[in-house]
Amino acid sequence: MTLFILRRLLLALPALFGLLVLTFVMLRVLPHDPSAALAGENATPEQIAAVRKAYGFDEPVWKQFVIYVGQVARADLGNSIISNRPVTSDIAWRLPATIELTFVALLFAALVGIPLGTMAAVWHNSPFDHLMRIVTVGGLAIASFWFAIILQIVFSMDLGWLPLRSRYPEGLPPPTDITGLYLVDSLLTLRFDKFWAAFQHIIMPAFTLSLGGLASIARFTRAGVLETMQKDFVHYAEAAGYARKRIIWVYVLRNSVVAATTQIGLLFGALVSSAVAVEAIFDWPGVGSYAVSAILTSDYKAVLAVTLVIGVIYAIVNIVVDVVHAMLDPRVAENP
Amino acid sequence: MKRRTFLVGTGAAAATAVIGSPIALAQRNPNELIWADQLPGGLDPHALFDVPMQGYMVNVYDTLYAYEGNPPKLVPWLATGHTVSEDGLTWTFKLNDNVKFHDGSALTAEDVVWSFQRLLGIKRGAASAFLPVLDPANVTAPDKTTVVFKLKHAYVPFLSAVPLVAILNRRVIEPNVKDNDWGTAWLASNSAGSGVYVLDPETYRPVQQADLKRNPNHFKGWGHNASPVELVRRRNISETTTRINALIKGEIDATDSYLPTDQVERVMKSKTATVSQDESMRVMVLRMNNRKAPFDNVNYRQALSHAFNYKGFISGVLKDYAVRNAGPIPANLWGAPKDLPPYDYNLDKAKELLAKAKAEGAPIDRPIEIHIQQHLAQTTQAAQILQQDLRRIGVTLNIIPNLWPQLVSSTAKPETTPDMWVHWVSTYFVDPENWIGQMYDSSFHGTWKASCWYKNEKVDKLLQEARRLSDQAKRTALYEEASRIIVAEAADIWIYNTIELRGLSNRVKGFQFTPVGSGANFRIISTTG
Amino acid sequence: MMLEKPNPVLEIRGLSVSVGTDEGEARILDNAGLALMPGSIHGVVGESGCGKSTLIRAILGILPKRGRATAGSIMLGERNLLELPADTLQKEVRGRAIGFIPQDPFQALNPVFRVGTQLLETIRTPGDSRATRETKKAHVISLLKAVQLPDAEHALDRYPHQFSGGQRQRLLIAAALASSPGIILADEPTTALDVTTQLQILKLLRGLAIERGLSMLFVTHDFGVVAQLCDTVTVMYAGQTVESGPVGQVLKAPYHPYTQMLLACHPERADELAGIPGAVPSPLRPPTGCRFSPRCPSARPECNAGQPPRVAPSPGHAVRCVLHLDEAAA
Amino acid sequence: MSGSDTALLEIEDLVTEFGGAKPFLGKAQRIVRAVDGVSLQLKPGQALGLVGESGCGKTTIAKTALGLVREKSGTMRLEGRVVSGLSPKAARAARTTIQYVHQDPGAALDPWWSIGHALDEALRIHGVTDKAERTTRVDEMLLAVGLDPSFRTRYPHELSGGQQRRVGLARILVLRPRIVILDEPTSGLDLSVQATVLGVIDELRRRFGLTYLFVSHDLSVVERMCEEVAIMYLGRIVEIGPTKEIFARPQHPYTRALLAAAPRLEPGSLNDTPALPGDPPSPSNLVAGCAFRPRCAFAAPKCAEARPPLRQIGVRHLAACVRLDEIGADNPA
Amino acid sequence: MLIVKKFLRDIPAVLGLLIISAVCFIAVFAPILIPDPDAVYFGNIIDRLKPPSAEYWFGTDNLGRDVFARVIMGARGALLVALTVVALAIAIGVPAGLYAGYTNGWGSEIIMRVTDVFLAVPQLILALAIAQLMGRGLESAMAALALTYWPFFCRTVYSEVRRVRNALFVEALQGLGASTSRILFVHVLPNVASPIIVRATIGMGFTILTTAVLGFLGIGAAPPSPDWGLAIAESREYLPESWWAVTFPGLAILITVLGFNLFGDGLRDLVDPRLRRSR
Repeated sequence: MTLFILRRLLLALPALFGLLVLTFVMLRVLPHDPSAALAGENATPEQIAAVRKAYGFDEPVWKQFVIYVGQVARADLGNSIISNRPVTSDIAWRLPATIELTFVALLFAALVGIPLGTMAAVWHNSPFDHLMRIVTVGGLAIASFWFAIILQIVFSMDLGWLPLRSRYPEGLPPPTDITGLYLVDSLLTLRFDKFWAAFQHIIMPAFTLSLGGLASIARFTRAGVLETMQKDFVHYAEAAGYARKRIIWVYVLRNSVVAATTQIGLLFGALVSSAVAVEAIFDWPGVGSYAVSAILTSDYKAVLAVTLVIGVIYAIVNIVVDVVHAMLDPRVAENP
Repeated sequence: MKRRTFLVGTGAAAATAVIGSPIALAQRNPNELIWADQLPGGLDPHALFDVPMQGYMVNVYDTLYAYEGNPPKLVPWLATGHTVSEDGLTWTFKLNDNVKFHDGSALTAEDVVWSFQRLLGIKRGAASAFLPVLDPANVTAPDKTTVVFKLKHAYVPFLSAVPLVAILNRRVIEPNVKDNDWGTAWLASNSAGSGVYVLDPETYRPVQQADLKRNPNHFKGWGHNASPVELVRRRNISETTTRINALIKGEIDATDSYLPTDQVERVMKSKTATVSQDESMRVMVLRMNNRKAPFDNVNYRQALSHAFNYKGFISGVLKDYAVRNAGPIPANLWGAPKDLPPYDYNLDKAKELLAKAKAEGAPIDRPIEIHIQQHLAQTTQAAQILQQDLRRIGVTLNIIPNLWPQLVSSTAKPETTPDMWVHWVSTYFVDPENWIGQMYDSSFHGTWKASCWYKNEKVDKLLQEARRLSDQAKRTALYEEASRIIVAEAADIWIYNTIELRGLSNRVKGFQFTPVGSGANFRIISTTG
Repeated sequence: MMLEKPNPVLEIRGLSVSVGTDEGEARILDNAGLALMPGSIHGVVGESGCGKSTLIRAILGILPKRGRATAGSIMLGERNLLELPADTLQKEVRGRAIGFIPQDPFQALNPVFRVGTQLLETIRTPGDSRATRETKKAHVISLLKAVQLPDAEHALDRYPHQFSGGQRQRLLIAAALASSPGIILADEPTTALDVTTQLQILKLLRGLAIERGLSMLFVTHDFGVVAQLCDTVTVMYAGQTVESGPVGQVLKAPYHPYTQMLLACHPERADELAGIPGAVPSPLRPPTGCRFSPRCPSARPECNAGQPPRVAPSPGHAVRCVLHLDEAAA
Repeated sequence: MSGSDTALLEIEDLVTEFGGAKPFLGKAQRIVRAVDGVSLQLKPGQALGLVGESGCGKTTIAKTALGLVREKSGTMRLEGRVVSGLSPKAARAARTTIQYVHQDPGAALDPWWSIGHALDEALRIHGVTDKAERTTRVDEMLLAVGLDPSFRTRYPHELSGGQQRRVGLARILVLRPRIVILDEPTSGLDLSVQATVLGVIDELRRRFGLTYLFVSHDLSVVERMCEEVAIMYLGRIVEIGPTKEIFARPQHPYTRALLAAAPRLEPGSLNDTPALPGDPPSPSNLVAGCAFRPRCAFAAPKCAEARPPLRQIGVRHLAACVRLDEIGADNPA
Repeated sequence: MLIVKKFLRDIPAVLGLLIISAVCFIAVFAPILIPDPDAVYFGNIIDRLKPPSAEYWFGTDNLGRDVFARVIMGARGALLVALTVVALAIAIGVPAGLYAGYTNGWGSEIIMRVTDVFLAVPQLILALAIAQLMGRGLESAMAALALTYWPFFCRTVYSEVRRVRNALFVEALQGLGASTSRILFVHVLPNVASPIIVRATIGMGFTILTTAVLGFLGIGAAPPSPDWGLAIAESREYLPESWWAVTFPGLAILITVLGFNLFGDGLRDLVDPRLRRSR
């Protein structure tokens, strides 16, 4: 297993290297003179020249790339054009918020999507199946930014049940920073009041975000269960007298979930994408809203840093997913 | 207690905790405000120079002079007063001697000198107002309370621009200087001022949040304010709808000052909040690139000026929360000719003028472009209204979404400057120079303010003269004359002067609007718990 | 001829099964019948599409979703399995009274669960204590030893893919025996195996059946396997049971033209390579009467009149064919 | 039989290996020697059976002979020409007179193409440009394999197993090969169908003068179809010779066990047959010496010494066992 | 035909097909449904933000334009954008996937590594970054979407080709001596067509949604385009009073994307080899 994890980590390297190349190309090739872009508005020619030198843009391209890789290796993604602060530190404090949000959304999607998908498969082609598919696919089809606004109006403004925005109540000191995830930290420090506070804030954004994932998970579970139910071992289990409930909810589901785990990695990407709009509307201090503001202020450095950081996290998530997959399916680790 | 009752009780409590209004969580501390106006991109007051920065600077930093009230008056602040030499070149400021920085050290003339040298040294932000007239070496401190500026040539708006320059505490900054950066990297997330409020750097999250604590030792004292705000939580809520909803819900105390006009009524109707409506000095302009054909034809420009539905826009879309402005200078500032009639919406006239332009050989059939800032709804609306009417007179207008930084860099050259673009000219300093002077003097070509590339030697002369004279009456006459020429030649399309609409919760008392900083001056604001 | 004849442990009478398909109702089984005598191994032999698998599924009560028995009975002792509620079938019949050995050992075990989990499943009861679980485990391990699985002690902690095909089939045999059933249903359990392994498994089954006094219904397409293993045999064709009797008699003197032709196809018998012309009729539109009649060289007009009655020209050896009506010993 | 003729296809000391490729950052895959020094001769018009249990390497030999798999070493001569040691493309081009009928001809047909289209395609690939000629040849061949030319318009999934096999035969026969490799041509077929298919195969051999390499695990089929048979165990031939002789007097212990294990139509025969212990081994973990040693009832210490070579024991009858003399040729296991 | 019959049994998929047909109908006949094209782009400011009425079925927006007309016209744009993006993505992704899937070697390796890199960043984030760097406007948004969507086709085709490449019939063709290009384009391509069609169908819905997000973030369509996402973005300031200007474009997105997804899902069920046996 260790070997498997190591290999999987090493296999991620080419993609990460490619990501570096991609961001490098985006920065160097697309804007005509990156120095002018980096120097910012009102820059004088001397300033631009200084930037050009500082970033090594007068060097040959391969050397520039080496410089760039060096910068990235030192976690130095440059300073924001707008705030003049290192973009890494700006992203760093926003990252836990996004991670917390996407994971809660993912969790919710899995907790609801897997049973829904299984039931749909069990009652394949029944009205329930049809309804479930239309509803979950509806979740996938809904424009999250639109839905977010509607949720806000209904549950926060009209009913007043849930907080409108932000990650945590103003004025209440956040839980002791251990992981940066408020839900986890508050539980670790046994501050249930803080947990409730953070939980109330995460409900609406996480729900909005989870809709797309829920549909995907339900769909994959449904397909997986349908496929698994065709397998001989299910017929065998039935003939050998296993209880039907156990066949479905233990044996079949486990196989389908094993197959669905690989989808969760991809799903994470979709969720991070939707988070861009959802975070903006719920005023969630995450990387998504940072990306939006970076784009609106043309902060090239920040845009690229976000791309890079999310790419790396995405890679990590996919590695974790693969490892989990290997743990769930004993065949994978042995024959990768 | 029976076990069952206990369970039910716990369940109910849990249910209340989840569903019930967020109990104590939304409870607000009495002397705190949550101020949801835009935060500046960084915190270095010399590196950035925009409206959000002014809102921050006004509170954390002090300046030699400051603006107060509406219309704004220039009042001595760190300085007790100033004198100008006969030739208008030497400006001498006397300082208060009881000013302490936040770290407790005394503010001296040396700090003022260093601050100006720093501004001129990093050449960003407000430096552009001083670079043409001031060398760093010509700022001197003959003694602890005297600062002397020697200008290269006479420049009357100098005094109006002095409030742009925050006076910084060099003792705090200098240990944090890296690579001769004047400490810009450090100051981007810290403060080094003497102002009425102190930044809590621990809480600072760029663009997102910053907490400001009251400075009880401010040199002006707190006698004027019986219940000052102890803590201001600055929060940025990027989504307008969310911001307004939060205000109505009582989660925040103030919005930005550009509330969508359609929401004013809704906020006013709420029991929790109100809208402060103040005529500002912020002119909306549709720029025209006077260098590009057919905009080089005055008839064409006039035709376009007649083709905008001013009333429809101001009364219909903006619900009259704006005042028609005939020319570049805000109508509520001196120098704007009061009798100057604004262009009216008259498509017949526009057609005539177009025909004239065509007769003069202007390529009026060329489709033209207008660049908008898409996240600013009004630029979009104005452009679409213009587009609709231009189509009626046979001109094709294409709308191109763009962003401020790109637009600003595109205005460096006439070739890259868009045919038309939409923006506002806000109050950076209260002098017609801020508007007409920097917009239509051809020596400013290459800056975004002068991006219409208008050139008229007579106007250049008038504006240069106005800069030199210290007599405001004489200056008024010069600016009025220049205004008439510019308006007659339809250099741009001026639409309105802004009424700033800021949502305020009922807890906020003593709010007083000033165009500089948009009233976000917490020194005079109190809360009602 | 009224010898003291024991009652069959499992008897199928006149069983008809239909399955709904996209193209209509398929009549997979048509008046099929057989009897499994205690302590005997009864072969069910027939070619693909003859309804062997459906027969097994009908016995176990796991017909496909759109399938149902339209007539007949399946008697397990005194109980008609067709009338038992699904719950009872699962709790008392499948894996309990009747053990099942599947066709393909490579596909029949769930790849992501340990072998132990799956083997213990049939004897699992909700709320098993740790102690009972240990006892059950010991029981299964003793069974694994009985089926001669190497390293039986550690087998339960391994995954299916870590076993060879023959070993997996042994695991499945052990699973079928787990709750000590009196009857074993074996559905072509050696088809997927190599011939040498097949021999091992057949011997094992034979040994177990004798040792434990099991009655076994052994389904196969291979007459050779039937010959080796079984005591009695039923021949099926297109959903109908056409002939049944002691293996020796059926092999030596088959009554039904189909049995005759099928045996003639066997390489051991055939002098000249000849198949059976024509194809198995579609269960969607089966011929009326004897389903073999369209391919039968001896077909007569009355073959289509209705299903020929079952006649037993010699004791215990019965056939459904009009050709033998005269010899009927009734 | 044309025993004196020179061999049409001659395979000498053929070795085929799989694996060994080192995946990026991974453990190198273990090298599996699927075929380990096999020599065979196919004479014109002859049918040679290749028999063994799954994983013994018989299909690999077939694919290597065809050129789909590249040999590691060894020589192949086709009609006297050396056709081994070539690049895959060249190898296949040099061996066009060898054609291959897949085990599952249904899957070997493009599911999107009708039968006629697929047969036509085969001819087109082989440069028959005249459409009329192609049509004629296809129709002829369909008739030859016992299918009505109306089958042209059918699709693979519409055919029964037996019909699919016929189409599989027709498809390669239109190319007029000399050698046909039949890979398990009857596996999965019912006995009643199998007989007719075998009949067609036999008939075609006579009619077109074909030479067969007949790969099968089914002894009874091989016995019926082939003049000679080679028994394989773990990549090696353990016994080879005339079918009749081998079936009558099997020499190698494995051959004996194999023959004995085949079910016979003889009630109660089960008890008389001793079963071979253990599982068919995998080529990835070999034992030293004779590979069959762990399962062999006659294994002795000397069996572990070296791979036993094939020894002549009769006319064209060879077996690879060092204890042949001791265990007695006439002692059926 | 059996396949049609099977499809018709899948009620959600049929619903999806109906929706798609309706949307296509609306898109094609939009000029007939909206006889006055000016209603789309020109409004009367006096009539701004009027609630739905007999005159304005869906009410009017902030510039007094008929929301109904704009929603109808928006269908055109949405379909056009989605078609273009998907077509571009197919044009890049399918040949690349075919080549990479069928060959072994450097070319294949490089294509798949590049695909990995593009797939290593969530699509919207990458599209945002690319659109941002290429400049504003619908064209650059479309290019960005296509540039970030082709890897999905490439990956799908790649794995399908890998599967088909090992299929017996390809081996048989190799055995017959067919040339690589012949096998690839004449035999393999039709066999991988159905996953491509499924991907494209779902991709249509996905692209409409993503375009809407881009429009919402101000990076997609430019005013005065009747783009749905843009309409939501422009009108969200008038919530909750003027709900119609946001609700109807939102519903239009929902229904259209729902249609494509349901239909695509149904198609997937029909052609998915893993599920083929179940029907």
